[in-house]
Amino acid sequence: MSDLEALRAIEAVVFAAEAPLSLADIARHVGERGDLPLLLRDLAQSYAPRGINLVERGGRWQFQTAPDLAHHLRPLREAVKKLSRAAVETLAVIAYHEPVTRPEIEEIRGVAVSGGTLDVLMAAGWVRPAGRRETPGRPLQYATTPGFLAHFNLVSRRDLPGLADLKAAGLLDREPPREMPLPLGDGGE
Amino acid sequence: MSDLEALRAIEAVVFAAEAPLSLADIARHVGERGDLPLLLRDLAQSYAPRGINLVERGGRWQFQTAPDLAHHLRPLREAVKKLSRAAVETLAVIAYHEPVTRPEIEEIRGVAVSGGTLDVLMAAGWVRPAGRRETPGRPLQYATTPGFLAHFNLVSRRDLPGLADLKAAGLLDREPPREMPLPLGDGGE
Amino acid sequence: MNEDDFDTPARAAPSTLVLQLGSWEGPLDLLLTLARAQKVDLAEISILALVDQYLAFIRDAKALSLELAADYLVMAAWLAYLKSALLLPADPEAEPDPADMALRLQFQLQRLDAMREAGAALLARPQIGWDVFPRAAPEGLVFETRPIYDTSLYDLLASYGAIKARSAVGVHVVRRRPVMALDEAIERLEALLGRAIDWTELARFLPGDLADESYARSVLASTFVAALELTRLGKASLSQGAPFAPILVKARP
Repeated sequence: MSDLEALRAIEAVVFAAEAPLSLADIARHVGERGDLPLLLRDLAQSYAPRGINLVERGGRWQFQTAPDLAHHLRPLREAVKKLSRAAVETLAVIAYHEPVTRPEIEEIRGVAVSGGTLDVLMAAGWVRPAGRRETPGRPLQYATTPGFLAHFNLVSRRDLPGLADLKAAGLLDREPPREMPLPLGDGGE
Repeated sequence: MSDLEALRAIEAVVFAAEAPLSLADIARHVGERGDLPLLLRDLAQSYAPRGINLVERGGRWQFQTAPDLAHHLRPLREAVKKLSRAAVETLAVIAYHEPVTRPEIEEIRGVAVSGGTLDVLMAAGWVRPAGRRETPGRPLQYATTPGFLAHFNLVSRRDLPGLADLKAAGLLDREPPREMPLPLGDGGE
Repeated sequence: MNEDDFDTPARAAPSTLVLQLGSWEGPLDLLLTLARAQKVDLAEISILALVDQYLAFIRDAKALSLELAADYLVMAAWLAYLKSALLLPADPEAEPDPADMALRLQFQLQRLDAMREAGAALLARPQIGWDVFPRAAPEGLVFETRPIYDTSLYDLLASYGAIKARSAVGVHVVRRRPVMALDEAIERLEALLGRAIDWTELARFLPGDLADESYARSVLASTFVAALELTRLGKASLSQGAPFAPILVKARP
């Protein structure tokens, strides 16, 4: 099969799929092709200027509309529910610290995590239980899902906004960095 | 808005819509454009060689996968299965008595034949409807197919062993075979 | 603390502090807002000033007889302790080190602030269902499975045989079977044993002509039971070297 035929088959399969497809899913349907990742990148490039884009999210491929056309489309589709501040914050803590336990989320946020918050994030398909930490009490850990990456248009967790800066500043560590200056300031004198 | 922008908006709207869209629907979502039918035809033409096609059906526009790629979307897998006892028996009755009606099969087997059993045999390609019997009620008759002969390596139905052959081969025995020789020892001679 | 999951209005950080306890998500949230009002860069905030602001806030709340949640009071007590520890001459023995505690508090504030900003940055990204849209009704991919039946000709013929056998007219005739009755077997074995002084295989006492299989089975069974019966009556002894070894029998004097 020529590359053109392979590209046609790939685009038809990704287009018809009900959920984003992994490389293995695509290979199962179109058969083994020379370089599937390369073909997918070519296809994505050819769609980039169009109103429909082919995108990779968390290792899975899907078609979606171009972000700049949202105003044409919002009336077509049901609006999504807005997340509460607590839910957004909890989602951010999980995404930037995963895998993370509930006590750790509570420590970072300074308040108890209400049961509903994690439920909402799991029901949205963005957060999943990710095994137990092998420490006393074996607390359950939470992590994000490929659906989270897809929803927020992230290719991978490395694309999380500001991830590298936060890591460099030590703000994703459990303990404050030692070399931080003593924050006494001059207010006490 | 340029033609390119109009094309992008049109393709995004048709792509994301929950059902095929009429010209009026499209115009409502992308706004009034110079010549919408012309733009749609251009767009359809640009998609024609691809794996996804833009098509008009009854005045409504939609994307669909190219018809020649259907085999990628529904690949066939073969799975080895065992026929149920009821199906094997029904097949045997049809093979020995064809053309045979369903009431006759039931009479010979002594139990009711479910429609599903005949369906399985027809799906397997071994049994076919063979016209109606010209008796009251005109019941449908069943017979075997060339595929049946091929699968069982029979040149014709006359190759099926007769009742006498079956009896000689022990296939008509009601009594369980004696497998244990008498333990008479060697002192019995 | 009110934690509705949807549609909680985002509130702006006030430039002047307004007493509105219900709107804070706990003491750390309050501290962060106070710190934010103090300095834009949390790395440079004054912890002592922050402590004073927090304590003043709590004092005002008490003056207004507002119900203070326990965790706000716990934080106030802790901050008062931290302040006094920081102001005392450094005690190398102090455990935990107040400077470490201040560092930790600053770190917590910075981390919470970073997570708030990260959440806002996430929400600012193009989102599915708001900015980008997948297909509403994809056809779906399926694997169709075609069954391959591995039925053999033997299966076919055997099942036809089974049907025919089932439907054959089932008249059951009880056949008279040639049998050796137990009494007859005891009588016969006792007579034969009378002449055997040595151990002899039981099989040797079976009749020689056993062409009829069912009669042979009957003779074998009856003779064995007869041997057991004679032993019980003390007229014979039985012996067997090993399981399934030949059974030996002799007369008892």
